[in-house]
Amino acid sequence: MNGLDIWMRENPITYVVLGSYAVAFLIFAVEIAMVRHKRKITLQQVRLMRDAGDEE
Amino acid sequence: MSGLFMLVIRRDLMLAMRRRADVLTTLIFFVMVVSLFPLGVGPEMDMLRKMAPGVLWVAALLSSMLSLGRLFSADHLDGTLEQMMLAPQSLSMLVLGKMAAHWMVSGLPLVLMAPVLGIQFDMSAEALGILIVGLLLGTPILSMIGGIGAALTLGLRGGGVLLSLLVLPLCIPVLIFGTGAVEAVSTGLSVASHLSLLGALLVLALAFTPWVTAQALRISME
Amino acid sequence: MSGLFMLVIRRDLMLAMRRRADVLTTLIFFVMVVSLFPLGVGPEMDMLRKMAPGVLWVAALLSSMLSLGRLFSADHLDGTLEQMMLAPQSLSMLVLGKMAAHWMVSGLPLVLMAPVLGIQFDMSAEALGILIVGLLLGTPILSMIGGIGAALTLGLRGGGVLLSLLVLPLCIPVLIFGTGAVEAVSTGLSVASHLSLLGALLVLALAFTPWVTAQALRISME
Amino acid sequence: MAINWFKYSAPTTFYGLAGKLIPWFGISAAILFAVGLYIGFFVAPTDYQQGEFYRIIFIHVPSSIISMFLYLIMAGYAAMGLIFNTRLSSMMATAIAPTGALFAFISLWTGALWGKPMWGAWWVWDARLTSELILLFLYLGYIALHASIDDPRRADRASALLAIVGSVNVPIIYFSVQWWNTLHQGSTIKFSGTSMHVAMQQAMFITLVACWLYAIAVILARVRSIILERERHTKWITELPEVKN
Amino acid sequence: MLEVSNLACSRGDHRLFSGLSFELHPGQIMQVQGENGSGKTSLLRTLCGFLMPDEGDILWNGGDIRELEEEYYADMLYLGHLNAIKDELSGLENLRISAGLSGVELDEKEAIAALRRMGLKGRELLPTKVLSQGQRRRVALARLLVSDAKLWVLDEPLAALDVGAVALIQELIAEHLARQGMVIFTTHQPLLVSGMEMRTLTLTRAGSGAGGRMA
Amino acid sequence: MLEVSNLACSRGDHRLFSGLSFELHPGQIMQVQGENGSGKTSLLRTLCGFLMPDEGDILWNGGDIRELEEEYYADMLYLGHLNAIKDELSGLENLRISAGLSGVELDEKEAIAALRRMGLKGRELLPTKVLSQGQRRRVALARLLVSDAKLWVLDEPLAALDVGAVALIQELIAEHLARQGMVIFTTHQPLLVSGMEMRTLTLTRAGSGAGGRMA
Ligand code: HEM
Ligand SMILES: Nc1ncnc2c1ncn2[C@@H]1O[C@H](COP(=O)(O)OP(=O)(O)OP(=O)(O)O)[C@@H](O)[C@H]1O
Ligand SMILES: Nc1ncnc2c1ncn2[C@@H]1O[C@H](COP(=O)(O)OP(=O)(O)OP(=O)(O)O)[C@@H](O)[C@H]1O
Ligand SMILES: [Mg+2]
Ligand SMILES: [Mg+2]
Repeated sequence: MNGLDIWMRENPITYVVLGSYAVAFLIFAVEIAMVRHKRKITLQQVRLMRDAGDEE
Repeated sequence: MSGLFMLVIRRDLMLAMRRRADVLTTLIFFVMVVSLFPLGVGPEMDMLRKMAPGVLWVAALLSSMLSLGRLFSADHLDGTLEQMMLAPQSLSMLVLGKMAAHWMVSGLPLVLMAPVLGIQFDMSAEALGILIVGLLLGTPILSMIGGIGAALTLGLRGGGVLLSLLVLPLCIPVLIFGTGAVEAVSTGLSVASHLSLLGALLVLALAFTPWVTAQALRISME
Repeated sequence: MSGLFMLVIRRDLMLAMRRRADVLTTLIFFVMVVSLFPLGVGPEMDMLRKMAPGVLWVAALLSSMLSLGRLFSADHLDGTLEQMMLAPQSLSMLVLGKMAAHWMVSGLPLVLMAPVLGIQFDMSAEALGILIVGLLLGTPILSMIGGIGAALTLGLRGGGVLLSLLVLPLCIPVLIFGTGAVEAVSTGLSVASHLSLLGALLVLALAFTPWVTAQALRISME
Repeated sequence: MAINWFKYSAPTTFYGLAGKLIPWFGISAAILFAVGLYIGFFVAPTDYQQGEFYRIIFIHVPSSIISMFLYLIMAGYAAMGLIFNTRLSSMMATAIAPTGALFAFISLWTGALWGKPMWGAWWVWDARLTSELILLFLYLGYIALHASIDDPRRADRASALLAIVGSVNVPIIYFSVQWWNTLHQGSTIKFSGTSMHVAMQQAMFITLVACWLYAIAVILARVRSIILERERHTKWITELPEVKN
Repeated sequence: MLEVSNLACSRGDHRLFSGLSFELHPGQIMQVQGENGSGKTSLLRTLCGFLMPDEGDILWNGGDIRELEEEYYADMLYLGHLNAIKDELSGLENLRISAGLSGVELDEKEAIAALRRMGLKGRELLPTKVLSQGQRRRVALARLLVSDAKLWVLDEPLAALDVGAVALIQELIAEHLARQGMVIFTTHQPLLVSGMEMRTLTLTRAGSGAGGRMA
Repeated sequence: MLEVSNLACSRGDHRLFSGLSFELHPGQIMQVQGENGSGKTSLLRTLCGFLMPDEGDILWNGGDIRELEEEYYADMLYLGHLNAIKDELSGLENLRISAGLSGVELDEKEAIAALRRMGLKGRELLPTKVLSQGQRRRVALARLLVSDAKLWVLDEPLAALDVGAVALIQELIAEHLARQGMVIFTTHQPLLVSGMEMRTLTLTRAGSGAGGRMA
């Protein structure tokens, strides 16, 4: 833990950018990816349902 | 033999995974219980650091108790337990499978989560390491002892009271050795002796609890 | 109206008496959680005295959570809940009855047990008195808020843990005011304001939770 | 027929409208982020007390504020869904929850990161921190309950009830926690935001708006998927261009 | 009088029935027929107000049951697939409590008499968990003897009962009808009520076109 | 071959039956009859080894079932009042697991075929909690199709089933007997197995003198 402390004091900007902003934007990116994935899956399902419905 | 063991594990994990949220829920619950203590006790770090191992262990015990209550009772109510007893294989093996599945769902995630929570309590890295090893040895024991309790409380008639009184205190040694090991770090006492006692308990539990639980189930079913 | 209330209380108490093990399990759990801390933290009386209210309150909260799972689920499984919803009287009243019975079975024994445990922590007589008053006001709130959670999680897998996940955050103010009152004794601050806040919460809970729980039950039954 | 039209109109028009709006919100969020962070990192001066560490504020404060407001908005939508039985409101509530939880998490994470250099600890049991943590639990409870119920109509109504109860409780929690903490001891190191530089204020305001726009874009995108999923049996869904091909 | 008009109900993706209409007047009895899974239980539960219908109205003496609520519940009695009895309590306690819930105060003597008439002599004080399946059903059915509800909604009342008990239930239903009561029930076993015209409502399987047909 | 000699069983203070003896040979079927509470379920559960008889022996191929244990259980299949299916799992998963427990590995295709034969087409993948009472019973009964047990012990297999399903069960039993299987069952509804001599064992009500009578 001590090593981290020293490193942090020497490179505050790196610490801030990597620790907060990189993580925050990573989270945003993951959320966007999840939303897009969900849309893809849902569209697939809807098409599947429609095709199944047509057969009946 | 081991086929049945795997089948039961697979079945119970499937039941748990049916709601993927389930596993997460246990975890969040653990986090929440741990966070309650500072709220009750107050924010002084010194005191919190001292309480940490006890708090984490109690929270682990609690999450395993809350999820164990229904280990057999759900199967009992819908008749699956009867069918399990009619399986042409050893009941102990089957019981062991159920316990293992329970541990994977409710014990293992806690062990992995514990260090993060330890940081909230400002625990040292060494103490965290010991905590994890202790939990790895101890949580399976909790699942197994809890299994006996769950089996005994199935068909409670008068006698059951006495039995559940016996089971809960059985968990106390686990808690004491588990917390003791972590405290030994800070007081400089021997950690190894605590951990090896936990290990011995684990071996004992593995050897006896499945059989005892199977007997308890047979009694409860009559 | 109040006939139904009494009927439900009588019924639930009767059932609890038939399964005495359940009541005892809650109580033993409470005692165990509380007694674990002196074992974990070590014998320094100063620190123990400071921790005492927090530990007792958290333990009370957790043990009431332990028994909440069964509040409605047993009645749900055997169809009694359906019949209760068809009773030609207000469902809120009936729910209030069940909450009251739950408190008598799982809250009241804790309140009575608390002073004995408080002595283990070297609490002063005055602090013990405040603790008991606080618990008397607070534990019914826990049962009532818990009722909402129990109704919402009816028939869901992972019941017990999910239930606590929903309910624990909502119970935090009770915990804070309850422990605050006891700590105010030692710091010489106003005890009355904490207790009157607890009282206000109790009145609020009495006014709203039965109705909310009744709505939750109707949703869950669909 | 008239009833049918009324019943389906809301999600139908909303679906198209949201689809058109999302890119605008998304692009302006990206631009504002860029501008805000530029000002924050290159224009705003170094704080004489905290050095460079204070620059975490441009993500920390917006996410804290948004996580709190989103809970209220979510509860509002949920209540509307429960009382007026409008399906779109329930879907909005469901769509908001994950974003709210993520912002609460970002707030906790960035706060912890800030705390290490400032207080020397990742975490202290300060009132504001604690209530933010509880807020995260409330979000997670809502999400977990919604996910555990199979029937979406039932899930909507049950979790709406929870959200409402939670929103009544949030102020109580907030004050109780504050009181709990201040009674104990002189509050731990607190940041005094009085002497904030203009550039800092500007940067924070711009990133706040950017975060709002981002949140709206993501929520709208999510609600579109939810509409598709829930309404998949209706005719208008099967006639959508993206479904047809 | 119970009026159902244009009722439609679906579970999950399946439309169980739609456009269902019927009236039930005092003294009338109606059997709901259909294969397994055709929606009989769902219909009865909709009549109880547990399930929200997709469309249509259910009126009791002219008022919507969702608005009448307790007034309606005072007039009706529902027995479902589940017995709604507590394993740990005796038949006597169970009967008194369930009667109490529906607003009928019962003293011990009356309760015992009812249980005896249901053929549970000597078993009144045993915890119901030791009783046989049929005996537990009889404890649940004993409510029919002590209720003053006008409308009985019975979901497979004959399940697990032996021939003697089936005859007894037939008798009880006949008495109830003679008192101008109303009965809706389902069963897969034949149930004959003497001297009464039995109306039947047949639900056809969801796959083969949803709908109900009155006979 | 199942041999029961001089069996006696009592629950609580009640002697349910005593001096009960019978033999069941391959290809034979026996119905246990009696009023509610006469001890049919208790007899079947004693044959499964759940209950300890007061007196008498139960022999399977000459060995005591309490000593044979797993060997005996590999040869028999019991279906009780309870369905032994998990609400959260689909019919498919339930069937594969319950077959697995009794030692039969089943692939997905076989399981679906069995469920379809039980009339559950289109419901194979729904969680069983949304199924109707009869459909859940059918999921439980699907085990009969995939089991290779010689002795079937069925406690009211027809409960909650509609006419079509009852006919199917009759067919299954007939096939099983033709394969030299054995069946013991109880029911309150008539069950006719074509081309087989049905033996009946009547248990008389405890009150009126305990005992069993073979016909
Ligand atoms: C895990 C730790 C933290 C959490 C959960 C947290 C949470 C919050 C929340 C919820 C707010 C919004 C409060 C409001 O609008 O009233 C906030 C604002 C703020 N936080 Fe933090 N915080 C944390 C750590 C820190 C640290 C370490 C600092 C700096 C030393 C800090 C500085 C600020 C400032 C300057 C504001 C805005 C000022 C204001 O609105 O009053 N926070 N934080
Ligand atoms: N979520 C769902 N998705 C698809 N189908 C569903 C769902 N929920 C219920 N069902 C179907 O709805 C029907 C419910 O039928 P119900 O219980 O009313 O039948 P029933 O006529 O009472 O049958 P039984 O004679 O077996 O008691 C079943 O066919 C079931 O499969
Ligand atoms: N502890 C006890 N004390 C007295 N009687 C008991 C006790 N336990 C069980 N019994 C009686 O034993 C009998 C059990 O019967 P069992 O369940 O075998 O009946 P069954 O023939 O299967 O009836 P059904 O047709 O209703 O299923 C019941 O009459 C029950 O009342
Ligand atoms: Mg039905
Ligand atoms: Mg029986």
